[in-house]
Amino acid sequence: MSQTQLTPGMGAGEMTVTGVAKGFGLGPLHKQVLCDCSFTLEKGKLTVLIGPSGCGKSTLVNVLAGYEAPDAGSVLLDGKPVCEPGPDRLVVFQETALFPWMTTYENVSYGPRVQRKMPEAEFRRETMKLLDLVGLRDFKDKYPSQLSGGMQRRAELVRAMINQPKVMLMDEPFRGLDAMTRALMQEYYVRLFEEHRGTNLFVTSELEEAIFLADKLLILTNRPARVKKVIEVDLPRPREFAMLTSKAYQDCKMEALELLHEEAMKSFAAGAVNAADFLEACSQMGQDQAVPSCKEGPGEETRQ
Amino acid sequence: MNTAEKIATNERGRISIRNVTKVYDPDGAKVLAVDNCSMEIEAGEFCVVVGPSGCGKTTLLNAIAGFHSITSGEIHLDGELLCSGQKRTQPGSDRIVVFQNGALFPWYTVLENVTFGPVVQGGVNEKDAKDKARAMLGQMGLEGIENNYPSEISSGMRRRVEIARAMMNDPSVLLLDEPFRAMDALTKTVVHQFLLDVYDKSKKTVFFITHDLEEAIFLGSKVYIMTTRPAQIKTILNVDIPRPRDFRALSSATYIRLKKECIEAVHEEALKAFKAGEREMA
Amino acid sequence: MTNATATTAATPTTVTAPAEQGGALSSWQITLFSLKQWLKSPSPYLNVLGIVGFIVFWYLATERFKLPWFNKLPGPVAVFQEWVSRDPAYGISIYSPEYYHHIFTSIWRVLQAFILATVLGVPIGLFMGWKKTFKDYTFPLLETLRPIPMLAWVPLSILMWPGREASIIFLTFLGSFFATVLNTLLGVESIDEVYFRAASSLGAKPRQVFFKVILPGSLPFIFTGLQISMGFAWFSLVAGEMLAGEYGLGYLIWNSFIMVQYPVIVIAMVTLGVIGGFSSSLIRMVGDRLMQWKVREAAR
Amino acid sequence: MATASSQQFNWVKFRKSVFSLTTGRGIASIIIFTILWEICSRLGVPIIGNVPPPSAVLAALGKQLVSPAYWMSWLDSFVRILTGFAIAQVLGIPLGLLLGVNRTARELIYPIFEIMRPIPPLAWVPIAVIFWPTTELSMMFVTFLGAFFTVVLNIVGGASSIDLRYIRAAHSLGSSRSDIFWRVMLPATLPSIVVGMTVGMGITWAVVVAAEMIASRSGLGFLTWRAYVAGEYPLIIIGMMSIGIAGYVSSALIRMIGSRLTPWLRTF
Repeated sequence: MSQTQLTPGMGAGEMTVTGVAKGFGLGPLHKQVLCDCSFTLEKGKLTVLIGPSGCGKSTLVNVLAGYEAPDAGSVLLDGKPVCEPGPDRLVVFQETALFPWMTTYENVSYGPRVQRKMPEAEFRRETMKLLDLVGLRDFKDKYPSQLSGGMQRRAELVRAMINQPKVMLMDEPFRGLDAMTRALMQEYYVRLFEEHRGTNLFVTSELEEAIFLADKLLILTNRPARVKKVIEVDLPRPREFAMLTSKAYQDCKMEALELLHEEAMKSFAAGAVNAADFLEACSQMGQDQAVPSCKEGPGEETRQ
Repeated sequence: MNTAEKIATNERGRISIRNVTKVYDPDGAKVLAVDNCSMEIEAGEFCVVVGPSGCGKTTLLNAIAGFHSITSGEIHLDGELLCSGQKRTQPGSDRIVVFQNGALFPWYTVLENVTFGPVVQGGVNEKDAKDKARAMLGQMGLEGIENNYPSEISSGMRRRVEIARAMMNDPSVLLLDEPFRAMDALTKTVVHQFLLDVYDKSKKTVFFITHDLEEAIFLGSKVYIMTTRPAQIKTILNVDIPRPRDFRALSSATYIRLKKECIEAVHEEALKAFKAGEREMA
Repeated sequence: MTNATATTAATPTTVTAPAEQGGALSSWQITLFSLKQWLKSPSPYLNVLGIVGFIVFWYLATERFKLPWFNKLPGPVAVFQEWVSRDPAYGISIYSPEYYHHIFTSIWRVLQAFILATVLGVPIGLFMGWKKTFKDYTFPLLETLRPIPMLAWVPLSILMWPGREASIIFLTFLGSFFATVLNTLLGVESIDEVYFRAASSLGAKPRQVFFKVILPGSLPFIFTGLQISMGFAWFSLVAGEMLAGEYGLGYLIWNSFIMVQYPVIVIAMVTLGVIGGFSSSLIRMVGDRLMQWKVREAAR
Repeated sequence: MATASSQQFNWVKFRKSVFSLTTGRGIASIIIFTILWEICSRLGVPIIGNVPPPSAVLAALGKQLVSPAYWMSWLDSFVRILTGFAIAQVLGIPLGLLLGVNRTARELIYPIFEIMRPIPPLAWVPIAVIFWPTTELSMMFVTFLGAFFTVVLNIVGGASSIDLRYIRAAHSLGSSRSDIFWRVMLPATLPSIVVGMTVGMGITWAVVVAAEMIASRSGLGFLTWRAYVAGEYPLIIIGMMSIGIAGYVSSALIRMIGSRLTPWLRTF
């Protein structure tokens, strides 16, 4: 079992999302959040989902994870419909959802422990190996509150990885980290992905992070969210930070930025409060459309 | 360009930091936070200090602001001794701090927050202060939110109001302690532009702390890159991108060159800090 | 469900329409709608069912089947009949002036004690948070006296004060005083250091820091403290009145017990509960009034 | 360096905290208070003058410390407290968890608690005496009530404010319903259970003392009340102090157990 873990691409699944719609509230309070969302998460690819603030990215993740049932449409994992949460699709949450009452070791071994498919000795070995991999062996008996932000994110990553999920769903996992730690975590994550080649969906609101990580970029529209455009990012792997100044990167960024700008204009017209800042950012850029420049992505004022 | 800046500025706000050392001594475990650090900041300079978290940048800022004492060395503001190993001047409205997570008083409206400084310092009646505040908010493009409480406006707005609150007091120096941390990239670009506009208009001395290199180069005239604890200056960078700057500066050749130049240095320190942090926690 | 899907998929623009309408609706329409939704959900019926079930059980156990032990308790019917009777058997009903006399005596006592505790406790708490030296001298004393339950003060308080009225009020005061002081102190200490720094950086003098930072910043905790202290006030009032009162609801409970007028006990208990609940919501209302910033924060 | 100081006993820190100005001032304030009390009492200052002076209390204390009756009162009170408190935990914790987890149960039962809450526990004393065949049982019942409401209300509050992400993460990782309850809901509510227990313990003491004064022939509350009736005024103070110490010790005990149960909340 432990061997398969390290073989690139093995055990990865393909997720197909067709026509998913989701709304909340009843009667006059009804709000449509997702509408006719269709895309595929290809096997062994890192797909990044990016969209304007509050557009329903988290709702989409909740639907894919099976926490919420879509009002319409279907989510298929390797051809089988998704209807409830399960260890084949694991979510790494915003901020982190490590259980504060468990030590790092207990957190990481939680999945195998409750699934009761592996004997204790085996998952103990597996857990230790993964903790070693992310450099947390010395911290196995610490509680999450004793770990730094970066360590917490790494622990959460391996808590998901130990279950060998077919798909990993990363819901803005590096949000709230400071710029330096964030850059280190991005590098860390991209190395891990390049070694394992699982199917990953990464949700973010930072364009720079998105392009740096992605094989494929999904740009969402405003609420109700649909897939506006899919951009293939053909930067070579392994990715290096030096690529952030390359021509291919700049081109890709420009294309994505224009699309996001368009969405922001719409959301401003619809009177969204959060869009005010975004539009201002865009109007500053609008003075010179030829140069797509500042590092930038749609912001999210409130956690969803 | 430096000379041009000097002419535009009034001569207030020259900070000189000489051989400052700070040792923390909680529970007997001596921790050297800042080690023999010297800087000369010209009046009207936009000075940015970059370093990994916990490296002692904030200690330096707190010493200038008057919140902390230092162990040895001297800090002067416009030739006057601010603090040394023996002396500490109380915080005052000539050096105003904008804090990491924001410190707008949640129990006051935006207008009350902005007029806080003039009102407590006395000498102005409340109506004049309010008129001045309204005019200032208007100039900065912040009208229409005077009577909202800070919790009701967006985080980008909040930070801008806080800068306006500082500017109301016409300080010699503006001290910014990682003010845009924990903001997403988009909101950041807005507040960056805002801060640059404020700086270009007022030419106040700005002492800005961050650990985001891009932000540092984009905003600063001079960037000091610090080592991990104990904080020392590793590199000084003169950013000669002309002002007024806007987002276009981010794609200029100078910017990319500067970024390339020090990305390695910063990355190295970040890694060191990261490792050191883990060792300490083990 | 399929119907809805068809429309959303075909014409995406129409999908936003309900949401926009939602924004245009007046607030009372939304309230009305949520009320309707609430009435459609099972929760209000379950709530009522729970309470009715409790009363029915009480009735069955005491008056209908007269279960052992329960048969000594007054049943709901007896209590209710007594309560609304124009000619109550034991002299206490909503028509008897005696009843209101008891109620007002209790309220008046609590009010005096509570106001005294607030007027003394809040400034002391604020001052303790403001000046460390003051806290160093007073806090250990407070901590030494606090673990003694208010009730243990009863004999001493009777001994100290001339007359029953004063000793009951003193007891009630003690109960609420400690809660008020401690919560106020907690409130001051919970204010983020950054606000003090911001204030001093903006040139505020110590006195201004007190009135413009410490006071408004600790207000939320002060009001939580006042609510708790109101609870303690009623608690100690009942104890004081039971042991030493001549009037008041606590006295009424104890006296009816001795005189074997059991339904009156329940009447007095329920009355106490209603007034106690009412007084703490009154404090919450005053608090909301004073802390608009907190209310608006919550509304977001 | 930091590792060394966290593992070994830090003498500098210890010395600093014990011999600090704060401790000195604290001791000074208590001494000053005692002296003032003595003076006021001797001079017969109105109101405070009625309280027996510390010297008299000290003299009486010597006699009490060797009297078995005094220690019997401690024992009696503690037995009542522990029984009432333990029953309240045994019944209150499961009920609180049930109400926290199950929405229907909460909507059915919680309003009754809401209605009963503002009634001071002492008001229950007469009803309890009528209902239970012995005074002892009725006192335990009142004690139980005091702790029970607090515990249940705290647990329901804690259980309904669990971060949804924890439950979702547990679901995703393949937990069964019982896993979610035992490994997620229970530990997540544990801190509020501990808070409920600590507050409940305080209320329990208040209730027991009152109940003993009103309806009992033994215990610390009775000791205090009898001292008043019999005119042995210094004994009142001794009774009060004993109750204070007992209450403090039991709260400290609960806090200690609480921090054992929730190791992840300790500050490091």
